[in-house]
Amino acid sequence: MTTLKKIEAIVLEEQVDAIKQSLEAAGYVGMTVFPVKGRGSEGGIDLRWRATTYTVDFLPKVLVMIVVNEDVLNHVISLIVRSCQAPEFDPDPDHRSEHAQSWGKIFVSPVEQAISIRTALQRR
Amino acid sequence: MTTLKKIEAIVLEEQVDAIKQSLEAAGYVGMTVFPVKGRGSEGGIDLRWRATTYTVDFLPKVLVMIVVNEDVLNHVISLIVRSCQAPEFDPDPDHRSEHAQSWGKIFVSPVEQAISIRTALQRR
Amino acid sequence: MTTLKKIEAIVLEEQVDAIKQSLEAAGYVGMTVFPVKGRGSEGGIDLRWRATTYTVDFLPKVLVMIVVNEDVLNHVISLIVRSCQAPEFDPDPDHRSEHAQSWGKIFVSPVEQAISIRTALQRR
Amino acid sequence: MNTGDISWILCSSSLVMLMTPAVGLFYGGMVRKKNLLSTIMLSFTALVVITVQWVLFGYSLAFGPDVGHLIGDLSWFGLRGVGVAPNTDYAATIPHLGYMLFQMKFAIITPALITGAFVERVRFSTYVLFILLWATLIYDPMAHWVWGMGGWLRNLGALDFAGGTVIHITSGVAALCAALLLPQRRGFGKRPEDPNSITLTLLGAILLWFGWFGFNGGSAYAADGLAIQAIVNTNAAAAAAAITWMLLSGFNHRASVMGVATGAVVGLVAITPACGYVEVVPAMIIGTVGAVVSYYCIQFRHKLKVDDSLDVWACHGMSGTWGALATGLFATTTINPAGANGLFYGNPGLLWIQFVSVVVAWVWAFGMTALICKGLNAFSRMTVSAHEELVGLDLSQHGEEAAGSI
Amino acid sequence: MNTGDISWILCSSSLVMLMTPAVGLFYGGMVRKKNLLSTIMLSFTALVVITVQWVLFGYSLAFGPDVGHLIGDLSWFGLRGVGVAPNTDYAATIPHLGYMLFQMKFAIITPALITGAFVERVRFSTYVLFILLWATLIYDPMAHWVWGMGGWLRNLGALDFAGGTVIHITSGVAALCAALLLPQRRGFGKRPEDPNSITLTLLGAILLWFGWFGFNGGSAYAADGLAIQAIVNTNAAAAAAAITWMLLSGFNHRASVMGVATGAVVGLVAITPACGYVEVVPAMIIGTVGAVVSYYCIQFRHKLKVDDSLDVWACHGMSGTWGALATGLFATTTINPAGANGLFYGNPGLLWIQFVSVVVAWVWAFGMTALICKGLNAFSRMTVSAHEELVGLDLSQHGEEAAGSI
Amino acid sequence: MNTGDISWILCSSSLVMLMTPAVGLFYGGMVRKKNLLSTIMLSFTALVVITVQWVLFGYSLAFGPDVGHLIGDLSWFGLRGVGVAPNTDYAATIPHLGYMLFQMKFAIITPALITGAFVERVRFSTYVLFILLWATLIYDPMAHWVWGMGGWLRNLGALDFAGGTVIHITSGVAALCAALLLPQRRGFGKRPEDPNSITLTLLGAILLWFGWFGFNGGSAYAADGLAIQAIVNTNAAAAAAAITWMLLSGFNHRASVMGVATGAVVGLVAITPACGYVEVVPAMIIGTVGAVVSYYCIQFRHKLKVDDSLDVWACHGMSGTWGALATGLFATTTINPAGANGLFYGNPGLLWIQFVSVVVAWVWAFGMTALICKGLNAFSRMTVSAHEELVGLDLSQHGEEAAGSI
Ligand SMILES: Nc1ncnc2c1ncn2[C@@H]1O[C@H](COP(=O)(O)OP(=O)(O)O)[C@@H](O)[C@H]1O
Ligand SMILES: Nc1ncnc2c1ncn2[C@@H]1O[C@H](COP(=O)(O)OP(=O)(O)O)[C@@H](O)[C@H]1O
Ligand SMILES: Nc1ncnc2c1ncn2[C@@H]1O[C@H](COP(=O)(O)OP(=O)(O)O)[C@@H](O)[C@H]1O
Repeated sequence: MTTLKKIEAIVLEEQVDAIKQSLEAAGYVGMTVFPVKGRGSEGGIDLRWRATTYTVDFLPKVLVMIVVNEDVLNHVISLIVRSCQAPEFDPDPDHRSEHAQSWGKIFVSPVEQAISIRTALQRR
Repeated sequence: MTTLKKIEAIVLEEQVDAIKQSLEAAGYVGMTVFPVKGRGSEGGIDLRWRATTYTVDFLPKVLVMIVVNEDVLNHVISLIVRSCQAPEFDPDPDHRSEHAQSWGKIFVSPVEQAISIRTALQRR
Repeated sequence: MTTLKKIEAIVLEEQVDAIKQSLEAAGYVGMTVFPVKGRGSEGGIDLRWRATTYTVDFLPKVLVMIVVNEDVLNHVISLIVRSCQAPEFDPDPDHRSEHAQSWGKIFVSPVEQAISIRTALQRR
Repeated sequence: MNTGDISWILCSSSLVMLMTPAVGLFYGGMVRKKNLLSTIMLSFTALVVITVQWVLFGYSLAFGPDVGHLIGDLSWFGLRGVGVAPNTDYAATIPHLGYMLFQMKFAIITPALITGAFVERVRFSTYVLFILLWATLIYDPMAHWVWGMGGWLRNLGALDFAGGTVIHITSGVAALCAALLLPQRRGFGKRPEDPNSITLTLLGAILLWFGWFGFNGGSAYAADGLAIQAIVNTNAAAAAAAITWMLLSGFNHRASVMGVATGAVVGLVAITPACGYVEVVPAMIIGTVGAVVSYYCIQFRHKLKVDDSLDVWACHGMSGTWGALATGLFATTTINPAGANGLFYGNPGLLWIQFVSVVVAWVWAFGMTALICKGLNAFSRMTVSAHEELVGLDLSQHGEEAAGSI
Repeated sequence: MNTGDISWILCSSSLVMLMTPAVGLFYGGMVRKKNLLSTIMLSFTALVVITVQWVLFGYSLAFGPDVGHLIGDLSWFGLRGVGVAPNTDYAATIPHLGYMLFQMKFAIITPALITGAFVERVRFSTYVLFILLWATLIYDPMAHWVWGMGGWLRNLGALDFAGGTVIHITSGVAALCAALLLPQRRGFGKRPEDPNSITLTLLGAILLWFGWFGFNGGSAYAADGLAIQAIVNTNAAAAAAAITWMLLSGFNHRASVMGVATGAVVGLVAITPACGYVEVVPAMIIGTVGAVVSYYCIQFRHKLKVDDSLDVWACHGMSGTWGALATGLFATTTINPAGANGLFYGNPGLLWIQFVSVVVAWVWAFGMTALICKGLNAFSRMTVSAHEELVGLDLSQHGEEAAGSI
Repeated sequence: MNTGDISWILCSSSLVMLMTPAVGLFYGGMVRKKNLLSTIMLSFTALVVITVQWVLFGYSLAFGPDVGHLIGDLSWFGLRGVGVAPNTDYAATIPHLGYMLFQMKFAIITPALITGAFVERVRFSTYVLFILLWATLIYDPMAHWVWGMGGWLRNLGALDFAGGTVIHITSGVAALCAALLLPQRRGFGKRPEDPNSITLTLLGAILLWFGWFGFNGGSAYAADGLAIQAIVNTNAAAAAAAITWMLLSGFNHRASVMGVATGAVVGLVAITPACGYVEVVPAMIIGTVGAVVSYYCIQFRHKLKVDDSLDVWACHGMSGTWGALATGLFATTTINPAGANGLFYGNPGLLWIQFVSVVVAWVWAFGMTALICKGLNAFSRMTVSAHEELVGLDLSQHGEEAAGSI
C-alpha cells in the first residue's frame, strides 16, 4: 500500500506555467490551483485610502496543490523547485529591494484516501 | 475520543448544490467552499491570444471542504459521491468528447483539532 | 526535531486584519489567506432570481492558513482566538438574529515538511 | 435639412448603437461565469453581422420601394441611391443616410434581444446563421409592414412609435419559440440560477436606459417637442416600472437589485410603442402595468418549466404586447397630431388596429422562428454537445475565459 | 424654438441621466464587496424615486409660480401646463418640458451624492423615505431660491451656473450631518478601509466626467459659445485638480489611482458653479485649489473620526463651497454678460452675495437634514442591525450578492 | 454660427473624451491583474496631463499662426484670443473654442494609444514626462503639418479626415520604437499572455466604438450629410473588420471574442483617415483589409519577439498606414467635394501624396520617439526595477490594488 502526500506550493502566478509544464512532462497531470494572498518573510508595502495611508503586505500568489504517491514525493518536489528557479522569477536580480523576498514555499502533508467520483473506487 | 477527518471534494460548480443539499438533509451542515482551477486526467484545451494560440487545460472547479468525525466519514463520502452522479453532471453523456473526463475527485486527510472561536472550547 | 502544524482559521474578512496584526506583533509573519464561502451552524438566507426565490446559506469568509512549529501552536491559536473576540466582530450584539451565528472556526492538521524554494533546504 | 435635427439623429444613433452591446452586458451578468464572454459575444455579433446585412440588402428590403405592401425591393442594394439628400417619405429634414443609420440600430438590437432565450447552450456558428435568417425573413418584412412606405400595417393605421411591435414583440415571441424548440440547459430547474455578476447586469441596465433616450427620442427624427415628450415619458415609465418591481419583490421578500434593473428595462419596453403618443401620467401607468405583467409572466414561465433562460418572452414579448395595446388606450392627438386618439380619448378603433398588429407580430414571429429553428437544426445542430455545455461556451465556442487563467 | 438648442438639451439630459448610476459605480467600488450592490442600488433608487417625485410635484415646488419668494406652488402638479411651448422665464428656445427634464436630472443626482455618508449601514426602506423627504423639504426649496423665478437668492444676484450651492453644498453638508447623527460602521477606524474594486470606481469617475459635460454645458440651455466655454472650463478644472491630487499623493507616498479619480471629481465639483462665468486659466486655478481643499479636509475628517464613509462632505461640500466663493472672485462679464464681475474684476459685492448664499445653503442643509434624520429615526431606525451589517447589506437588504454564489 | 453644428461638436467632443479612458479599459483587460490599475492609469493620466498642456501651449503650437509651414507660434498661449467667435480657417460655423475642444481630445488620445507598447513595466513618473515631451515634440508639429493653416502636408494636399496619419500612424510607430528600445517584460515569450479580464476589454471596445462616432463624425465640424456619411462608413468598416477577424480566428481555431473586439478596433482605425471621402462599400473593403493586415502583423511581431505588448504597432500603426493609403485609392469627390479623387477614381496623384505623408509620419514618429526614449533613459530609467515588475505596477507605482485586499 502506497501512502499519499499532498504538496502545496505557494508561488507567483508567473511560475505556475513552468511548474505545470515540467510536471506534465514527467507524467504528473492532476493538479489543483488556488488563488491566494500570502506573506512570507518580507516586510510590508504601503497602501493608501484617498488621502490617508495604511500598510498592506499580502501579495497575490497561487497555491498549487498536487497529491502524489509518497515514492515520487521527492522527485515532484525537486521538479517544482527547479522550475521555479528560472532567472526570470528571481524576485530581486538587481539587488535593489530593501526586502529579502523569497521565491515561494512548499508544504507537505499526509493524505489518507483519494477517491475518484466516477468509479468511486477508493485508493488507500 | 473521536478523530476528525478533512474531506476535500473537487467538483464542478453545478454539483455543489446537490452535495450541499444531500449533506444538509443528513445533518451535516458545516462546510467551506473554495474557488479553484483544476486538471485531472483529461487533456488540454486551446486558448488564444489575439492572433496566436496556446494551450490551457485548467478548468474552473469548486473544492468543497468538510471536516467530520471519523465514524461518519464513509457515510459522508458516499453521500457526496452519490449526489455527484446525477445524469445531468455526466461530463460526456453522448460519448463525443475525445477526452475521458471524470466526475471529480475526493481527498481525505487527518485533522487534529477543531476549535470554535466563540467558545474557544477545543474538540479533539 | 520539531513537528509542524497547519492552522486553518475560517473567519470574517474584517477579522483578518486583527489576526494579522496580533500575530505579526508576536513574530509570526508567514501567512496565506484564501477567499472562501462557508456555512457553520446557522441557518440559510433567502436569495432571489428575478421574481422567484431560492435559499443560499454560504457567506463570504476568509481562510487564514498559518504553518507553525508545534511548540508554539497553542500560543498562536490563543492569539487568533483573542484577536477575533473584539466586540465589533460580535455577530449578534443586540441579540436580534434568529440564527445563532458563531465567530469562526479553527482547524489544525499535521504538516510533514516545509521547504523554502529559494534555498531548497528542507526543514522537517 | 436642419442641422439641429441632424445633430440629434447623429447623437441618438450613437446612443442606440451602445444599446446592443449593453444588452450583452445585461444578459452577461445573469449567466454562469463560464458562459459570460459567450453571452456578450452573441450581442456583439449581432452588431457586426447585421450591420453588414443591413447595408447590403436589409435596409432595402425593409424600407425600399414597396412590393405588394409586403416587402421592399432590392433597388437600394449596397445603399445605392441612399444618399445625403433627405427621403421625404421617411424624414424630411435629415439625410436619407441618417434615417438608414438610425433604423440600422433597431435592426441590430432585435436579434440581440432574442439571445437571452438560448444563452449557455447555443452553438456559435449556427447562431450567426440564425440571426442572418431571422433578420432577413422576420425583421425586415415586419419593419416594412409597420414603418415602410406602403406597408400594410402602416396603411391600416397601426401606431408603433419606436418599435414595440416590430422590436419587442417579435424578439420576445421568437425567444419563446426558440426556448420551446431547443433543448433546455442541462440541470435546468434542478439547480439555482446563479448570476455571475449582478454588477455587470446593473451596468448593462444603466447603459440601456441611457441608450433608450436615443431609441425613443430619436424616433421623432427631429429635435423637437415630440422628441422631448418621448424622452420624458420614457424616463417616467422606466422609473414607475422599477418602483413597481421594487415593491413587488419587497413585499414578496426583499427589494431586489436585479428586480429593479429588470423593472426599469421592462418599463422602457412597455413605453416604447407609446412614448410619442401619450401624456406623462399615462406613461407612468403604462410602465407600472408593464412591470406587473412581466413579473407574473416570469413566475408563470418558471411554472411551465420553459427554459427561456433570461425571460425575453416575459420581459420583451409580454411587456411589448401590453405597450402596443396601451397605445390603443392612451394615445392622444394633443401630444402627436400625426398619431390618433385611443380608447380613453374616444376612439375604440385604434385599440382594434393595435390588437391586429399585435396578433400579426405574434403569429409571424412565432411561425417563422419555428421554421428557421427547424431548418437550421436539420442542417447543423443549434445547441452544443453536453460536454461543451459542461465546460462552458466561453472555452468550447471561443477558446477563451472571461477572467485570467487563475 | 431652436432645433440646435433642443438637440443639445436632449443630449445633455441623457448625459446627466447617466451620472446618477455613475455615482453608484464610483461609490460602489469603494465599499466592501458585501455592500457593493447595496451601494449602487442607493443611487439607482434615487433615479427611479425622484423621477416620479419630480414629475408629480417636485418640479412644481421648485420652479412653479412663486409663493413669497420661498417656494413654487403646486399648480404644475403632474406636469399640468408644462408642455412643448417654451417657458421664456427659464429657457426661451427649448420646450418647457426640456427644461423640466434637464432639471430633473439635477434633482435626482443630489440625494444620490449624499449616500456616500452612510453606505454599508443604511436601512434600505428608510432610505427611500429619507430621499423623498430630503428632495421635497431641502432640495426643492433651495432650487427655488437660487434658480426659480422669484426665488430670493436669485433676486439677490447669487450666481450658481450648474449647481455648486444647490447641489454640491447641500448634499455635502447633508452628508456631514447624517454622518454625525447616525451610528458609525462597526469597527470604523480600527480596520483598513478596503475598496473592493478601484477599477469600478475608475469606471464611475470616467462616466461622471463624461456626464459632467452635459451637466455644466447643458446649463447654458443653448448650443452656443457659453456652453462650449463651460465645457472647456470644466475639462480644464478637472484635469488641473487631478494633477494636483496626483502630486499631493505622490509627494506623500505614491501617485494614487483612487486619488486621481477623486481629484478629477473634486475639480468637476469646484468648477460647477463657476464654469459659465470664468475664463480658462482661472478655471484651472479653481480646480487646483479645490483639490487641495478636499485633500486636507479628508485628512481632517479622519482625525475627527467622523464616519462620512466616502467623504461626501470633503469632496462635495467643501469643494462646492470653494467653487461658489471662487465664482465671487473670478466671474467676469466678458465671458457671460448675464453674470457679474467678481472681486478680481473689480466687484467685491459679488463675493459677499456668494458668501451669503453659501451660508444659507450650509445652514439650511444641515438643519433640515438633522430634522429629517431625527424624525425618521424616531419612527423607524435609519441603520441596520449589527448582524445585518456583519452579513452585509447586499444580502440583508436585498437578498442578493454582487458575484455568483462561489 | 449654427446651433445644430455647435450641438454636434459638443456631443462629439464628449464622445471622444470618453475614448481615452476607454483605451485604458481596453488595454487594462489584457494585462495581468497586478498591472490593471496601472494600465488604466496610463490613459487616464494622458487625459489630465495633455488637457493642461493643450490649453497652455499645445493648441497654439499645433494650430496657431504658422511659422515656416512647420509649427504654430505661441501667440495663443493659455488660449489667449481663442474665444467664442469662429475661426473661419478651421470651422466657420462653430466657436473657435469648440474646434480647440474637439482637437484637444485627439491630442489626448494619441499618447494614450502608445501605452500598450510598454504596459506592465513603465515607470509612472518618467511616463508623465514622456507623454509631455511626445505630445509637444511629435504630435503638435505633426498635427500642424497635416491640419494646421499653412502646414506643409496640408498644402501638399494630403487627406486625413479624422487622424489616420496624425494619430494612428504616429502612435503605432512610436509604440514600435519604444518596444524596440525599452527592456522587455521579464519572461516575455516564455509564459502565456494572460488577459485578466476579456470582459473589461470588451467594455473598452464597446465604448471605443461608441466614441468613434464622435471621433469620425465630429471631424466634419458640422451636423451635415458628411458627418452622417462618415459615421455610416465608420460603422460599416468596423463591422466588416470584426467579421473578418472572426473568420480568420475561426478558421485558425475558434471565433475569438478578443479577436472580434480587436478586429472592430482595427476596422475603426483603418477607416479613420478615409471616412469622410469614401462610399460605404469601399469603407467595408477598407475595414476588411485592415483586419487582415493587422492580424498577420501581430503574428509577425510575435515571431520577431518584439515586446510591443498590446500590439499598438500592428493595430494602429499598420492599420492606420493601410487606411491612409486606401484613402488614396478610394477617395471620391462625389462624397466630399473638398477632398480629391483617388486612384480608382482616376487620380493616381493622391496616392502618391498619401504615400509621402505616410512616410513622413513613420520617419518623424520613429526618429523623434527614439530621441525622447534615449534622452529620458539617460536621465531617469523609463522602466521599473525587476522587483517592482514582479510585485506589479499597481502596488509598486501606485500603492494600490485593483481588487480588495482579499
Ligand atoms: N508560515 C507560513 N504559513 C503559511 N503560509 C506561509 C508561511 N510562510 C510562507 N507562507 C506562504 O508562502 C508564500 C511564499 O513564502 P516566502 O517565499 O517566504 O514569501 P514571500 O515570497 O511572500 O516573501 C507566502 O506568500 C505565503 O503565502
Ligand atoms: N493528483 C491530483 N492532485 C491535486 N488535484 C487533483 C489531482 N487529481 C485531480 N485533482 C483535482 O480534481 C479535479 C477532478 O479530477 P478528475 O475528475 O480526475 O479531473 P477532471 O474532471 O478535471 O478531469 C481536477 O480538476 C483537479 O482539480
Ligand atoms: N464541519 C466543517 N467543515 C468545514 N468547514 C466548516 C465546518 N464547520 C464550520 N466550517 C467553516 O467555518 C466557518 C465558521 O464556522 P461557524 O463559526 O460555525 O460558522 P458561521 O459563523 O458561518 O455560522 C464556516 O463559515 C465554515 O466555512
